Amino acid sequence: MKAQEFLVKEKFPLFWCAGCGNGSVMHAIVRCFEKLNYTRENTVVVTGIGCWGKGDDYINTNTFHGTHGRALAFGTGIKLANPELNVVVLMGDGDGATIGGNHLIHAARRNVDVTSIVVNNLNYGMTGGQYSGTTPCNKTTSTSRYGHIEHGFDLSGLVAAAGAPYVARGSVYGIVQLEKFILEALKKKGFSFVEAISQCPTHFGRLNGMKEPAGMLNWIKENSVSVSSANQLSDSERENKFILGKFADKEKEDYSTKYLRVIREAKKIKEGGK
Amino acid sequence: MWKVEVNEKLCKRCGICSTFCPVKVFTCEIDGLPVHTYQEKCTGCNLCVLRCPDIALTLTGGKEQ
Amino acid sequence: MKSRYEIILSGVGGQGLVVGGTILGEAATMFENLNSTLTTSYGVETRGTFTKSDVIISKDEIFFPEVVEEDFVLALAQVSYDKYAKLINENCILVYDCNSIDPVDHLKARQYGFPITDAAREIGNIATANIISLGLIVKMTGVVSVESVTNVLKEQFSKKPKIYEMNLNAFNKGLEMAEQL
Amino acid sequence: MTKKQDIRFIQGNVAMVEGAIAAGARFYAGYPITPSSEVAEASSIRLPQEDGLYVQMEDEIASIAAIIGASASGKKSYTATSGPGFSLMQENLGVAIMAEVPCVIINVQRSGPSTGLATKPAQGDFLQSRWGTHGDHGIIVLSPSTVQDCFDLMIDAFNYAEKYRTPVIFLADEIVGHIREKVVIREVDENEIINRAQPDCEPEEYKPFNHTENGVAPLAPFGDKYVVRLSGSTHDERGFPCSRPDNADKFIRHYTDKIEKNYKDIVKVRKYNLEDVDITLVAFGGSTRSALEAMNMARKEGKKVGVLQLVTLWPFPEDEVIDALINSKAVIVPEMNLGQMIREVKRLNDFNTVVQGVNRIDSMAITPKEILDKIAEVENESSRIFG
Repeated sequence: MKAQEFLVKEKFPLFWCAGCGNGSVMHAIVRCFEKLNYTRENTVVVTGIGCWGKGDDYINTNTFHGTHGRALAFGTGIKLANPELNVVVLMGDGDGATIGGNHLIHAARRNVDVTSIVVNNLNYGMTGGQYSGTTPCNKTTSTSRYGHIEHGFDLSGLVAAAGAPYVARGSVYGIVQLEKFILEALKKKGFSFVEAISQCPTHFGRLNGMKEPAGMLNWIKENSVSVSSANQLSDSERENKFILGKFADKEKEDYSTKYLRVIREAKKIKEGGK
Repeated sequence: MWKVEVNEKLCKRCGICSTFCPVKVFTCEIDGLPVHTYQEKCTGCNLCVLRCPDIALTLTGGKEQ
Repeated sequence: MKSRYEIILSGVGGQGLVVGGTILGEAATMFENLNSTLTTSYGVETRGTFTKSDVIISKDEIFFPEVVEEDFVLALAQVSYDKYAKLINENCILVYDCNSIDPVDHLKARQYGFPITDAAREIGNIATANIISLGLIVKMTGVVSVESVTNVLKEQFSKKPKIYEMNLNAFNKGLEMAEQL
Repeated sequence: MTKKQDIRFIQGNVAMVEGAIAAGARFYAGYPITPSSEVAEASSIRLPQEDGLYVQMEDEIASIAAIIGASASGKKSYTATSGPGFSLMQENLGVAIMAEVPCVIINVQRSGPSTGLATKPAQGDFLQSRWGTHGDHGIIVLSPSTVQDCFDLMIDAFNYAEKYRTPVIFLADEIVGHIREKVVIREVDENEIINRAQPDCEPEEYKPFNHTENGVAPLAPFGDKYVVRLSGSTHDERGFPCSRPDNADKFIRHYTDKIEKNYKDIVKVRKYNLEDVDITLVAFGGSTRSALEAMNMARKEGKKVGVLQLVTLWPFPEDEVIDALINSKAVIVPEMNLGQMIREVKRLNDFNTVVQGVNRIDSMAITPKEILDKIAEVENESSRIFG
């Protein structure tokens, strides 16, 4: 099926603000669906709440739109109950890294074969630009008018540390690389995670001197470094950079495959009597 | 020749396509709608289509042999 | 036997009182067509604090599952002995482990001390105290038959012959000890 | 051919798992919590023996989310918890209501708000089970009083969930969850089991929320030939978000109506000695056992006492309670809370019937004696009133 056929064209134009990166990431995802010959019937797109949580409205596969932060938990049930499905979980930084942070690290540890795609726009877009778990220190948001005093999560580092077999960070600016990461993540057996650094010109951009839609994307571009060149930076230099590249790419037996052994053992015990 | 078509109904005039075009093929109308003006410079790199947040652009045509 | 017989198995967590109660309940329900309930009361901690199991065995349907008037109390720890000794009335039998409990005199209930811990050591595992106690209970009350309990033990431990044997020895030891009364 | 029967002496919590498996459940996600943990333990042993799956999630929020997801993939699913976890589940309980995904949530109630007394019984979640999640909705709540109920009623719980595409709350309490008694684990006949209706239309015509007048739309599982859109946001028949006021009105009424209008199918009560009665004890769950004991004791004293056991708690068995109010001089409501169910009974009391509670919140079961004392007290009072 063609990428365009995975989109619900009757719902266009997209609900997102002018210059928001969500549409770019969504477009990349459906291009990957085409490349991997996914079908509408064997694919489930799971979302939480937030701007990116509206992504399922425009995707023409099975969809499950749940609650804020819990998309991965719904996705875990969907996948474990039917391991044949391609389960793709879309989360924002509020969803995936803040209210749902605990689910994220446990999903990575549990290694259920789902793909998570987090669009990280560094703030809560839907509710008006308040700070999230990834808002960088010193930046201004609608709830940190005097400068944000907390440090944002290095999400990809976090998920890699939690044991996910595939973790990569790209940006909307580097859309070709991002699409490649999404494709690899979808192909990976086990929990895969792609973080897309994205722009929110309406809120984050406006409050941080980048009110033109392209302004924040330009800032992302200028502050991006590769994983290899980031190794030469000091900790404080690294903190203000978007480190793009792969954080993990390894083989690891996924939950459903391992559970087949549990079933085998359990049946042996059952057949052996009480 | 490459041609970038802009779907006026979908385009939100964000300017990302024209700002980041490596060879600056776009001009903008008064309301911000991008126009693929310098068609002859276009290399068909497709980055504008890929980055467009509104899935409003399509690239057609190709290099004349 | 009375139509409803109420037994308390008391001690501290980890003594296998729930297992003991379950064996009695299984013997009654699965092999004697009686009704039985087992409820337990315990603290948040699993080990080492006061715990008790209420076992009711009855010909009739059992609604309220807690012991209202004790017919038999087993005490395997001082803390539980102290709790029940003065509470129970003359119709109740109190059996306690004289290896670990200092009894008090002049109780309304009839009380009998048995060296349950020593006997369990002799069997080779201190954890068999609960099964030895079952032997005492069955012999002294007749609430279920010896055969029913052995059937339960057989079913429970059929896959582990050594453990079955040990528990059977423990049960028989309890029966013997009660015989000597 | 006679069906196989297995007589066992097990805890209510363990019988619930056998009931769930008999009903066709093959997925459990949960977070262990006293006094429900045996449900998790037994599920982890039994489900893989039946090709089912047990997964322990990071919290109760994730647990209910996972069972909703698994049910959307076509597996009958359940979870078990107690008060603190039930509170955490409330938001996603709403997702199951809104997306109309069948599932069963077991709540083995324990004592007190917050952590309370983990190992002790109570019935303080009666109203929470009805109104815990936000927004208007209907809900089905069933309450077992015996270990046999834990098996048999669990089959009903799954049947209702599947039939009405709704979460069903299985509101047990520590007394029933932890008591061991005889239970017959029987092989369940196929036609006893209800499975959610499946669409037979062309895939492009399928709408997962295209409900009929008195029923629910068929629900295809993910991965079938249909494309299914499920959403916890207000949506249209196809599952797309829809903010039109008439659409919101239609669906929110539907969530309530599909349950309330099937009252007769859903409401179960048990009547003991109600043919000839002066005083009716209205009880549910573990307290029913105290009420029945008290009834027997009172009958021995020549008192005309009966018991109305509410097996379905929600929708509230109004017709049956009204009958009890009409036919009795007094109604006594023993419950292990400060008077949650009695509010519902009093709300229906247009008949000047004396209605009084026996309440206990000290983590101990209500004793039959306490109910007997209340019977005596009410008798004195009513003879004063009625002569």
